[in-house]
Amino acid sequence: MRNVVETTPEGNMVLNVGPQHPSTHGVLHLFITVNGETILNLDPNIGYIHRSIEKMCESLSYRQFIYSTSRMDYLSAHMNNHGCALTVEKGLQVEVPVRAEVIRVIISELTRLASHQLWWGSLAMDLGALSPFFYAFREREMITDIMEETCGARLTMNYIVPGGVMADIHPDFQRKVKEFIVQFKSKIGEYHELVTNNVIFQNRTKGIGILSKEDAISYGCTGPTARGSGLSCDMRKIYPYSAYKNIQFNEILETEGDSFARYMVRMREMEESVNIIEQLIDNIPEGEFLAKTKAVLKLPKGEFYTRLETARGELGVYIVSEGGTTPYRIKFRSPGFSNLSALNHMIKGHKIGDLVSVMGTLDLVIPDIDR
Amino acid sequence: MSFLSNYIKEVYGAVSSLLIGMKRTGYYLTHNKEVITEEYPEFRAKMADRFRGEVVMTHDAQNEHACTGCSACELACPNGTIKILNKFDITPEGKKKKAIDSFVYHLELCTMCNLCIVACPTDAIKMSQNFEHSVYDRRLLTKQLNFPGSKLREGVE
Amino acid sequence: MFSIENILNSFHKWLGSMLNQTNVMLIEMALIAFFAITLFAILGLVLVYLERKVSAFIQIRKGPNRVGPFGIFQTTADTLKLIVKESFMPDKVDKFLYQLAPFIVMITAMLLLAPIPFARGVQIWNINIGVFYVTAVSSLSVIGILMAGWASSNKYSLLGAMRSGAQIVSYELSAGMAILSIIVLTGSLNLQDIIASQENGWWIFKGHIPALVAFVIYIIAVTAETNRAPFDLAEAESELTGGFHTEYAGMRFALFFLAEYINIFIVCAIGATLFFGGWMPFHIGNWQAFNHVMDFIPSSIWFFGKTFFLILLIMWFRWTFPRLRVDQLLNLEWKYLLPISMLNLLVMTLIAIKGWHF
Amino acid sequence: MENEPLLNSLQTGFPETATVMGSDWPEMSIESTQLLEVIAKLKGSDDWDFNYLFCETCVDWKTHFTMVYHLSSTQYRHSMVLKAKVDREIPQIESLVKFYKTAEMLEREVYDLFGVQFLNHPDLRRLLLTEDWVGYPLRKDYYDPINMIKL
Repeated sequence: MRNVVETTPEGNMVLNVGPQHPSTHGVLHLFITVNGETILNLDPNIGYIHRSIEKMCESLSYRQFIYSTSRMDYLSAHMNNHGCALTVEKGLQVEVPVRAEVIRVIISELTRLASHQLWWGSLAMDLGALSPFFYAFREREMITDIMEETCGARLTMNYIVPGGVMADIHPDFQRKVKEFIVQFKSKIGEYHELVTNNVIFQNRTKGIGILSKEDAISYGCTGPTARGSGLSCDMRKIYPYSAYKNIQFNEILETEGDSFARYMVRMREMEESVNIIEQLIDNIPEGEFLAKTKAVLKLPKGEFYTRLETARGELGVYIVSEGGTTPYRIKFRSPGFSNLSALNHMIKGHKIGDLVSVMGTLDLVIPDIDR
Repeated sequence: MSFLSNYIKEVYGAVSSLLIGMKRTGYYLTHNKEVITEEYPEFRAKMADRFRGEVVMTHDAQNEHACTGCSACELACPNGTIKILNKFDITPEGKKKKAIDSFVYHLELCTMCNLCIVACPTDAIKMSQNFEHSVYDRRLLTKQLNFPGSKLREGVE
Repeated sequence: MFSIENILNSFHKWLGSMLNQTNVMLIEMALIAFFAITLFAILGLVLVYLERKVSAFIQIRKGPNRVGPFGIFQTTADTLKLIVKESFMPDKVDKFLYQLAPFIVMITAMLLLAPIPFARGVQIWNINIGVFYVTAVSSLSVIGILMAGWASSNKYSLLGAMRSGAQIVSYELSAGMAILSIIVLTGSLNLQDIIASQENGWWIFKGHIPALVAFVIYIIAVTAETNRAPFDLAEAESELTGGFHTEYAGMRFALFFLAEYINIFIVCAIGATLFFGGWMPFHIGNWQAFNHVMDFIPSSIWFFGKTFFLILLIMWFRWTFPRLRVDQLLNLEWKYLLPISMLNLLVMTLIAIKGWHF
Repeated sequence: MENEPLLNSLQTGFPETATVMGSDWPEMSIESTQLLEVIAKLKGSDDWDFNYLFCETCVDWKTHFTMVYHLSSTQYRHSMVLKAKVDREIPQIESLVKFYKTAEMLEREVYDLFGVQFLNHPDLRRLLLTEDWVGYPLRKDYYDPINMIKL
């Protein structure tokens, strides 16, 4: 046995978590050095689904490249598209109709809710409770139905085009969103009953994977991961874009920095998203949903950067234009990439079981990391 | 003594939180009315009107379509899904007129991004709601969208 | 009265009238082996089906509903599939131990069937230390699991096996303590005596709060001992992919799977015998009329009803709770369950000495 | 700080470097040799406190590379862009790992896709591609006849 098990010179075991592993939700490969059950070191090995989206975008026009960004963080596909559209619009200096901006924000928040619900279900499943996954999907299905009706697809919506949205909202949209809100509000208590207040769950997450505020800044963490550490980094507040300028909402902050704090940030963010949707759903202004743009888009020479908040954190879209019809260079600063870099720091000294809870609360989406 | 009362409180809190969770799942165990899954082959969900299943070309009763072969969709497509092969028809007046020979659609490359539909100036193509695309031979996924013998509708430029 | 006991006795007499004593014994042993294997297969099928239905109902799904009415033949079809499946062996495994391990787990589970009283007078082996036998033999299954984990030459399997070893060894203590607290009430290790002592009421009602506490501890400890969620750390599919049976496939995997369910059945049967009176109908003190009505329900139905009630409880746990971490698992045992059960045993002994129980 | 005062203070703070207003934030262009010194000043100073590196990438301009650092301050909520020119033949620049831990992964990615060598980086390996990969895919002159599909 000794000659079969790979060990470090100190006699610690090297365990390969992934590339196919139930709790990595994709093809993430982690080399973990363990002494017994205690993790001593973690080395992420990524790139199994690297599709070089940045290189592909260099040969696609400004209308075309947006669709491929849905495939990065597929759970917040709409926000990725939104970021690209905002950057292109910034370059073109197009005024987006107010109606389109409001629709974009409502769909963004619905996407965030869908993403967080999937995260909640899969976190519970990682920790061994299998039933919450189905309760989460019951509500998530309502959102994907709304998406299907209005955007035409359930996950990779590709609803945004530069200058607005692809089509006007479906006549049933408002009614269905309201139905969803009623359903979600009546079921959120169940989520807390089943998972949040459960003593086993609390023991599994409290005090695990602590990330201090200073480390969150240094590791460039964003989104609920950083907000769980008390770092205020909600791009919707700091650089308000689209309709976020005109609505009232709170930035959710927790200070403990452990897995439970990150969990609570996301749970409270869901309620805040519902609050945002409630403010907007009855006040969708009338008017155009798509601004007039030229058939072939050409960005002026220059560099454009947009920071916006996806379900996982800050997405940066950096476009370098040479004045042509295709971008000269595109960089997507993906939230999962930076959050993953903090994983080694957070997991050291914890048990193998904690790896699941920390990775679960980081909410890593692997295509988002690999791009 | 405070140690003991804390210990008891801890145990009580833990047990009651577990019992609350069991009550919730117990409710679902005994109330199996609401079922969220669907039995697929018998029950086929009605897809929404806008659902993007695959690109189809609309033909009317006279087997006429509206595609002029302008290849706007071909240019708009990010993946090279669409290939348009043109031919030249001779009109009764003896003029040469451009028309499509075949509109080739590679379903295996398509990401259903809807950009071709938006780009089409004559609304010749649209998205169908069919979502069952699996076939046994990959070659069957390459489709010709214009029907055999179809021609351009009068008045469409 | 028509009962399984009478049938068995007359069958025994009929055999004895035709053959000599040795041949009777041999035939009966063969029949018992046949019975045990059949029971195994049937229990496995029923319990897996039950588990899938329970999980489906909790998860607002329909569950298996294609093969046969309500999908009752689903598990049969699955078993057939597992039997015909190629049973491959990874390259670097320790071949002898790898093949032996599932059978050890299986045989342990089979041995445990011996002292269980299925109905009035129906017992394979009426051994006077029945409870002791069960606690002793049930610890052997850890050997099979350790063997499987070690022989697989897989790090996940090894970790799972080590976890399982620590877990089963520690939880046996509190399970034993909980069992002991009933033993001090009855004063006998014989399962028939224990059942007979519950003639006028089950121990869970007669033994005041300590019996209830002992029952709760017993259920928690046996859930852990059979590696069921929330204590399924040996498998822990989100951490260790499959734990000790990661490298097993086909029928060898099915044996592990089956043994898990048989173990659940056995611990629940023991639990039902100790706390709920086994095959003893529901009797209240000296209400003769009521007790007489209850006697009309066959004893085997009482036994299986109680056992399945406990199995349902354990399944309900599994589909509700998240999994514990390995150190929390041991904390729960050594810091909570063991002290509580020791204290409980003391209180129970006091009750037994003073005769405060009903 | 708003963009205008930030631009002014950066211009007074670094008189010899070219600092202009970009499309979003002030942009400062430096040579690669100056990097550590400028970053130390930007991060250390109480007026700017650029403690948050939210994006680090590289652009291939065919004649040279430009390392682009997007810096931000969590305290004052202002951002700036720092551009360092890197020689294309011998692409070398100092690593920022000792200032920002996030730079470790970001620099590995840039090394992987552009081939920029980061001096004093603790663990400079390929990140997304395999160790034996030849070439740097995001360079403009990269050509791979097998994996690149011409539409």
